[in-house]
Amino acid sequence: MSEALIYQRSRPGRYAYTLPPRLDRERDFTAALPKDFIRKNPPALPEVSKVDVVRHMTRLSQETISIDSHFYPLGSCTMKHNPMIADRALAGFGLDGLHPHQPDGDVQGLLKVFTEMEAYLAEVTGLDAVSLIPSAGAQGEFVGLAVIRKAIQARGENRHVVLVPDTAHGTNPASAALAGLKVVVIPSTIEGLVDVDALDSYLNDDVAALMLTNPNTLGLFEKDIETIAQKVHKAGALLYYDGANLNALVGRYRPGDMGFDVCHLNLHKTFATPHGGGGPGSGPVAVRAELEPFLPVPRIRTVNGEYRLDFNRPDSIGPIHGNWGNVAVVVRAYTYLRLLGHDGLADVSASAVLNANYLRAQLAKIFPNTTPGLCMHEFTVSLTCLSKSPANESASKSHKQSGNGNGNGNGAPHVRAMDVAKRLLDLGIHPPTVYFPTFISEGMLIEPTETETKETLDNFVAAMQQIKREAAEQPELVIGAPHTTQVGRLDDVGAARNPVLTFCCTFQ
Amino acid sequence: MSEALIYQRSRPGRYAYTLPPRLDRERDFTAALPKDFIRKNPPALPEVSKVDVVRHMTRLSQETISIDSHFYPLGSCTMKHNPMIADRALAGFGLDGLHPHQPDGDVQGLLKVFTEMEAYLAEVTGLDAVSLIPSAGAQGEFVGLAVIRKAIQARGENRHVVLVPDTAHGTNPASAALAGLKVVVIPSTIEGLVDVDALDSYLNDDVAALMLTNPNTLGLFEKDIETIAQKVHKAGALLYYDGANLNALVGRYRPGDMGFDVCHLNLHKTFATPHGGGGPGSGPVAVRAELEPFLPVPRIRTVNGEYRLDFNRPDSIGPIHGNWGNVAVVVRAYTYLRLLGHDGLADVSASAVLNANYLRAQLAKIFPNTTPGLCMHEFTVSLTCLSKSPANESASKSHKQSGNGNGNGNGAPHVRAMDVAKRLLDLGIHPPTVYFPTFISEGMLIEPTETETKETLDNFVAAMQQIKREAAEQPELVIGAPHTTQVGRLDDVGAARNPVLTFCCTFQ
Amino acid sequence: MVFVPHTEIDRKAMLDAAGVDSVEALFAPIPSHLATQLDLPAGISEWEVERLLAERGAQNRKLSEFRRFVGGGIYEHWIPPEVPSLAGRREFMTAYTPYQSEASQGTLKAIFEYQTTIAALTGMEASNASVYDGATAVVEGCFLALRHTRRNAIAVSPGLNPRHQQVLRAYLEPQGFEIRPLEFQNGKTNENQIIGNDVAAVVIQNPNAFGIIESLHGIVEKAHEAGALVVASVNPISLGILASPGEAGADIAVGEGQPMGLPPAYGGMCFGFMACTKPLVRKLPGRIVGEAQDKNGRTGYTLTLQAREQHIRREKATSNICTNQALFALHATVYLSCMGPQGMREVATLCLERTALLRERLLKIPGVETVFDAPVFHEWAYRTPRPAEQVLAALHEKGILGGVELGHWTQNSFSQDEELSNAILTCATELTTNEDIEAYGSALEEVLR
Amino acid sequence: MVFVPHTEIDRKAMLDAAGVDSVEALFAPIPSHLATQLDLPAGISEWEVERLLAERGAQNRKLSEFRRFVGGGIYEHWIPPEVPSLAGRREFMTAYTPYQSEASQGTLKAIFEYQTTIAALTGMEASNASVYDGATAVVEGCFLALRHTRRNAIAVSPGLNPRHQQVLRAYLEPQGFEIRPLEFQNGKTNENQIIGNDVAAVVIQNPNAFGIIESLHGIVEKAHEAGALVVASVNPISLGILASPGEAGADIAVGEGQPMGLPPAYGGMCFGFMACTKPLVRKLPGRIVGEAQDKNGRTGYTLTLQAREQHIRREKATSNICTNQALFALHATVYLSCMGPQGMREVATLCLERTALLRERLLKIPGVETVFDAPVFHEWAYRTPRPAEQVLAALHEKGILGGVELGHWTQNSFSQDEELSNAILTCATELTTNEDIEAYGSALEEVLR
Ligand SMILES: Cc1ncc(COP(=O)(O)O)c(C=O)c1O
Ligand SMILES: Cc1ncc(COP(=O)(O)O)c(C=O)c1O
Repeated sequence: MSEALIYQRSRPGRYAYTLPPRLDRERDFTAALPKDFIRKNPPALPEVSKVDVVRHMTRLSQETISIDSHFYPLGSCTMKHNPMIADRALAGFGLDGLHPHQPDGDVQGLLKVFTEMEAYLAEVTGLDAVSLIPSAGAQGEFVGLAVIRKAIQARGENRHVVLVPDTAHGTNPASAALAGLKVVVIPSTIEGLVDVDALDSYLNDDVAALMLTNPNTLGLFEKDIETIAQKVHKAGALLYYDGANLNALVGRYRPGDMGFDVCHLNLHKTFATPHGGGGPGSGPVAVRAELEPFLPVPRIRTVNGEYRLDFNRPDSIGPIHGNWGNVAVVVRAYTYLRLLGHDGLADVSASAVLNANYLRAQLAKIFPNTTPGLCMHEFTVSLTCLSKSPANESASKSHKQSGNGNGNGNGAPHVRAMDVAKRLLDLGIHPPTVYFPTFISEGMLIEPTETETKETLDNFVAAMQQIKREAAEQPELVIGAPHTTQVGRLDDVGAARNPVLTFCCTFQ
Repeated sequence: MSEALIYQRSRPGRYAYTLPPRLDRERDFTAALPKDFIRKNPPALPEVSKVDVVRHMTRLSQETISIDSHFYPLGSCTMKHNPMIADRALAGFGLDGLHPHQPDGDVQGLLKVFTEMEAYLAEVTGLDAVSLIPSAGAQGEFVGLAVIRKAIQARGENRHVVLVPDTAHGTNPASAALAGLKVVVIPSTIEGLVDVDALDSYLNDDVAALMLTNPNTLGLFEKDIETIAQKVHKAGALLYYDGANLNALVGRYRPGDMGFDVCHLNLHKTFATPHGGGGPGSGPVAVRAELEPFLPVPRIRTVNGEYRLDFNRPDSIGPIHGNWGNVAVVVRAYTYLRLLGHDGLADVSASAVLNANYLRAQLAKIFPNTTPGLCMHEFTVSLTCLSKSPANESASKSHKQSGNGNGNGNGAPHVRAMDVAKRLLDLGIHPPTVYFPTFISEGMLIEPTETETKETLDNFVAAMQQIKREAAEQPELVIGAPHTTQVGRLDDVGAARNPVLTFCCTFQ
Repeated sequence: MVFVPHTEIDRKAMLDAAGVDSVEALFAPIPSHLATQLDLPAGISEWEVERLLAERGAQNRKLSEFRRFVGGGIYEHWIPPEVPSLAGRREFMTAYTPYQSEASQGTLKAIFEYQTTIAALTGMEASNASVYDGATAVVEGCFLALRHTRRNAIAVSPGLNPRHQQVLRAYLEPQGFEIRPLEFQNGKTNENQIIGNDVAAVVIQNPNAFGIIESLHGIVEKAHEAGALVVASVNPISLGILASPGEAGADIAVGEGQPMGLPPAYGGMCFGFMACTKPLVRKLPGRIVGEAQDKNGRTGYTLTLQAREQHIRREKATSNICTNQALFALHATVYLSCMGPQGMREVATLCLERTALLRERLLKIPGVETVFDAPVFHEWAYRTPRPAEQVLAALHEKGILGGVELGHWTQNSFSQDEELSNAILTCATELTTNEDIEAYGSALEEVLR
Repeated sequence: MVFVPHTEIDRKAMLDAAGVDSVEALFAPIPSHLATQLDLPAGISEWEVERLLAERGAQNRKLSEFRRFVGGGIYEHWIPPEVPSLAGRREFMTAYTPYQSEASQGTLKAIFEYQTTIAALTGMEASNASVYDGATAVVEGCFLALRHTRRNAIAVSPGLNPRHQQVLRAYLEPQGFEIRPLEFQNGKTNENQIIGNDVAAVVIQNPNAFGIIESLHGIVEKAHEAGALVVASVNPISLGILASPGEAGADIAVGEGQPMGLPPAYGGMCFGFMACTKPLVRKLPGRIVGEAQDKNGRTGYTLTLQAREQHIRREKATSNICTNQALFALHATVYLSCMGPQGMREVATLCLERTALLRERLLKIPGVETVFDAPVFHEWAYRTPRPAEQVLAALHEKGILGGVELGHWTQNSFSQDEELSNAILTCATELTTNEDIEAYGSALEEVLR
């Protein structure tokens, strides 16, 4: 039975709150306000009992697939186990009970954690200075690029182009635009790496930076990264590292050592903090020493052995958050880092890459268009082979093919990557990322993470094998999937055409 | 997909713990022990990873129907909403970090809560002294009866009989036996109340006590309770109150005022503490002042304004628990009591009785054999009407009919109370208590509690109506229920014949 | 390592299957001289890490050690116990953005409910699924207006949280947009000022950074006359009694969501809410959930209007936001469900009452005077003859967090003003007691004596 | 009242349907003069009640304020974070006894797993679903033996937790069963004593109340020779390295389950575990879960062997227990799943090590001597020339909970002995650090100086 919206439980006059009593029952303080200050219609919020709220939310939680309940190999998202000790340590730390306007002297413990964490992340990235403030990867990108922009302006230069590979995550170009920079897309080689030779023709006096994810969004390491770095630096530009995929390298290799100048991390990926159904995340930015002055305020300074917040940084890009970003995420990540230590982190990347390669090797036996050689922490499978027509068979070799319908014009239904994804739901598995990067046609980007057992991976392989068989023998089963969920495939096009974005009946 | 046992995830060498490091890596302290002290085979515990434990237990929780997810009108169990504030207040109180061997001076706050709670419960019951120690209702019964036994011995008498109505809960006679007393069952009137006239013939010099639940297990108030009390007292016996059903009266009527001498409460019912999938509960015992010396040790004494535990009570029945019973439950109940106050408690019983009578009136329209007049917090429905044969129709009027099979000998399948219960599961409702009290044939004992909304009750009525229709039109649908659960009806007889009580494969 | 589940046997079998003979061999694609070992502490046990965090925590002084009157953008309110218990359920916590709708109806329904409650509270027609915080919500609101109007300037009330002003500047500068202040007198935005024709949006906060309740209607009229949109940044708790942005005619409502069920947490558990009128919906940034049908006509919920977003539109997207603050938005949804319209009205009333009582008490003290004489919601600014920094430090010693020092806080913002150098912004909420107020009063008396 | 969801309209409609015109009328069956109003405090808000409990709590001194060496039946161990998080999930908490198996497979599987882990740990063949606590587990073990052997006496080792001895007496007395002590020397049960022919069970604890490891095998042999059963009360943590009751030949294993993942909680979060050999299964008290098949051959779990229980057998039941300690048993199941055989071995080893180091350190202090000279597990008794009460009080002042005063604790039990009047029972676990041990050592030196 699917749970209805909480508004459907609403009845006028019901409530689920208690509040402290009034102190002065005689006076009416609202009446003293000018009339046009006052709300005319009470907000149409749910009117429900405690039991209603509890039952509703409990059921909604049960209607949500999560790492705690399912295998969740969502490529590019590093859906690893989120240790429960981080919840407890955070509670024990007592973050809840601190206010940002308390004097610095009251929060020395927190500022110490920040200071240590900045140093740890500098060591992890091989860079010199870190800001923990950005709220997620994308904000980290904006900050990193804004820093680059300011640094280049400070040099007296007017570079305004950011080079981005065609395989890049959407936030990369979007952040560049936000930072007032122009995006130029550079092509990839047939394997999906930066075309090093072609790169030269893009590097000119307008180029402020090249943004790379490494391993890239196909799970491949840019093996020529050092050459790339040289070329970029020689052209007077900076090299930006999108750290979304650091889980492949953490504890073993460092962006700074590869020649990157600026980098953001995704603590909600590599450092195992919960994704929260969409957030919060945390996207610290690490930079080389020369770029430190441009980092967002506040910075932490030590004065007479005490930590102090420093807002007085004339070159800073300014503050980028009302407070200090997602502090709770930072403290969890700190817990994780200390728990694992250098040894544990090196084990993370080793096992993440092991799991990916094991799964890759097993799937390659079933799907010919699986990443051919060694991958890093994730890999791609192209599922064009599931379309039956010979026309499609050949198309399966070409990249970037797309198309929205099932069917090849001569009757045999095509099974597409999205169909496989939906069918996986029936088999109790959260699907991998589909159709990203678009570089792979009918692509799945699969990131098992290091915290999954061999049995879980084997179970995934068996499911994929089953679906391949079904695609051949009863394609409708796959195309019509999912069958076991509370709703079938939803009409996204219809939803976007006439958007219903709120429970309207509640508006009088 | 149904979750397998955790042992089925087990792989030799996997683990999910971390522990502090050894302090002395040189010495082997185990080797120093005599060999026959040492375990030969390691215990066959699960060997699993953290993700395994988390995913397994998360899924098991989702496979458990609970108040937080479903309506749960289990008669005699008072499955009311368990306020979340009690969890938080308990954590804020800091109970976890107290040790029973700390000196009394370290636990003054706790002893104050105990002292206050004893006084509150004395007020709630209308009696004089309370012991909070019993771990559940049944232990409360044992304590209450052991107190009565000792008190009677102290009088120099040798009464050894406990009178118990045929409608009594199973723990009543079992506790009497445990307390070394002989159980004599007294009959009920046709409505299910104590047969006051018949009572006289049972009251003699052997009788130590009469044990009653009031309202009784049919949800009916013993209207002649004062007469009964007089008779019992006149016969030199004591009157025991099984407080399982106090939710009907709390804040409005008191056992002490009715003439009861000893009483236990079920904090896990009336005072809204969670039932924990079977426990823990808490079953405080309240007594008249003259019985106080016999209560279990420790008692709390005030010495120079400090609370002190007192073990030196020569007349006490002794300690009945290794420590102080289910303290966490007591603290939660204290929170609930303070939160509601006298006004809130009176509202509890009013609304519990209102909900029961509303539901009773609605169901009476569908099922003729529903408690006819006003009930208290719960009521009974006899479902004999769902059997089709005329033979059965008449049987439906008689009490105590039983029988294990479906079928009436001439082909038409009988739908029994258990079938209705199972069918309710398909409709997303936890069934009421079935076949208790046995006094009602094909009986359901329905206790909605005060925390359920009218819509939830209406939904239950609709479900019962639907099942009645199904029973007439497609009885197999009901008899074969449940259909939507991960397993169908289990073969209890087979399970008891060849008990499999552990996951055997794990034993080498 | 405990979070890697492989036994030695597993590891061997997996390496074999992957066709390599060691873990190191898996890293063959990486130039070997890049390998390094980190200079970080060694791993420790869970017990040790818990102790470590407790030790660090013990070096803080927690709010509970004080009587506190501090707001300035982050507020302490009663958090119903259902909020953390339910929103903290690990299924919610450990899921990600609901890309696969059928498997995430729980999250999707919760976001849809969130959007509905935010729209209801702000009096708007649509809401997104959250942005990072109140400051970036202001920023996103301005970008929306800039995109919509194709103009280049933003007019900001000096009553906007000074930090939000600075963040706005950091975001607008790179693209060369202009920011200018609105006229502001006696702690209030002048309702009758003329708005320039190049202004994309007027940004106004209510109650403003000094706690003062703004007259939204007037400024909305002026803005609309000039073809500008109005971005109203509001305190959600105040909307229990104060006119909503929608009622006042604003186009975009934004604000900091933390007061709705989240702890102060050093400002580290924030989220920005963002709602707008219907015509602007397709320009909203971030995730939006909509209702949809499956082929059997069953209703479900799904991420919608994705053509706005970075993963489709890349550099042309309405924002770069990807990961948002979903979990905290969920907290707010539970909060608003518990409170309902009645609870929201009551909590706002209690804030108003406590603040009035605090103000009355402090104004009895010789030397204490009000900075601006206007109705306030739950913050109020006073001035004493002594420098604010000293007064606050002296109160701190007496166990009182007296408020925010306005002189410092408003530096580098349009709010900066000589008048504020001795001023303190205090705050009272429903959690302020009579004893708190009296303690503040007598402590301040001693300090000023 | 917030927990009653009825609006006035609901209430009216429901009263109408029930055929009465007021709530009072619903209570018509009760003589009206019995109605009363309670003299209790008035209801308060959640915030106030939370403050009240915090206030009461602040009047306690928590373990975390001390270095602590206190056991005596309740022990502080590392609790993996998964234990409270998972066992505390509200579906588990707010369900009741799984009477309707199909709807409660989660609870039932968890209990089945619990039974399996307890059987494995104790080396027994079956386990019930828990009883109230360690003390009542001993009681239930004795009743089982009394029923099984139809004899009338119980022989108890003075090494049994003295409180458990007293509880046993409180339970056996009413039915007239006899309790007598076993011979006990130098802190250990004499292995070679003759057991009487009227003895239903020999009760022995391991490690015993003085921390000393008993030789179970010998006493088991003697008991069995006399036709008596052996009830072994064991510390579950010790079973990581010590011989299990099953290995030693015991018939019934019982014990306090608190060390398996539950906090000290003033002894208020206990449960008794209880396991036995196959022949005794049908005489076990309490709930038992068994495997069962449905008609499609699917395996499920269900309450079984109910013919033992009070709701069927009434006064002839094997026990009166109904509500048990299921939630705490679930904590233990999660604990044992996290620990596994390897973790259990390690935690036991760490306890042994810390206790040895503590003993060595304290024995260096002039005046400190061991009470019994025998191998101990994680508790150890020492004696000083000063009265134990004074020593403990002095240590307490220095922030050390030094242990249990044996003189008082053993009063009114077979364990009572002149020798113990100056004796203190200390305890070390895996959570004891070098600094703790050193602090205890130097504090005790000062106290005895
Ligand atoms: C490669 C890559 N870059 C950037 C991002 C953006 O990070 P966030 O979602 O934290 O803003 C992501 C996240 O999905 C990503 O996968
Ligand atoms: C009427 C009645 N009496 C006694 C009991 C026993 O209480 P407990 O289960 O707490 O031992 C119950 C509980 O189910 C009951 O319903």
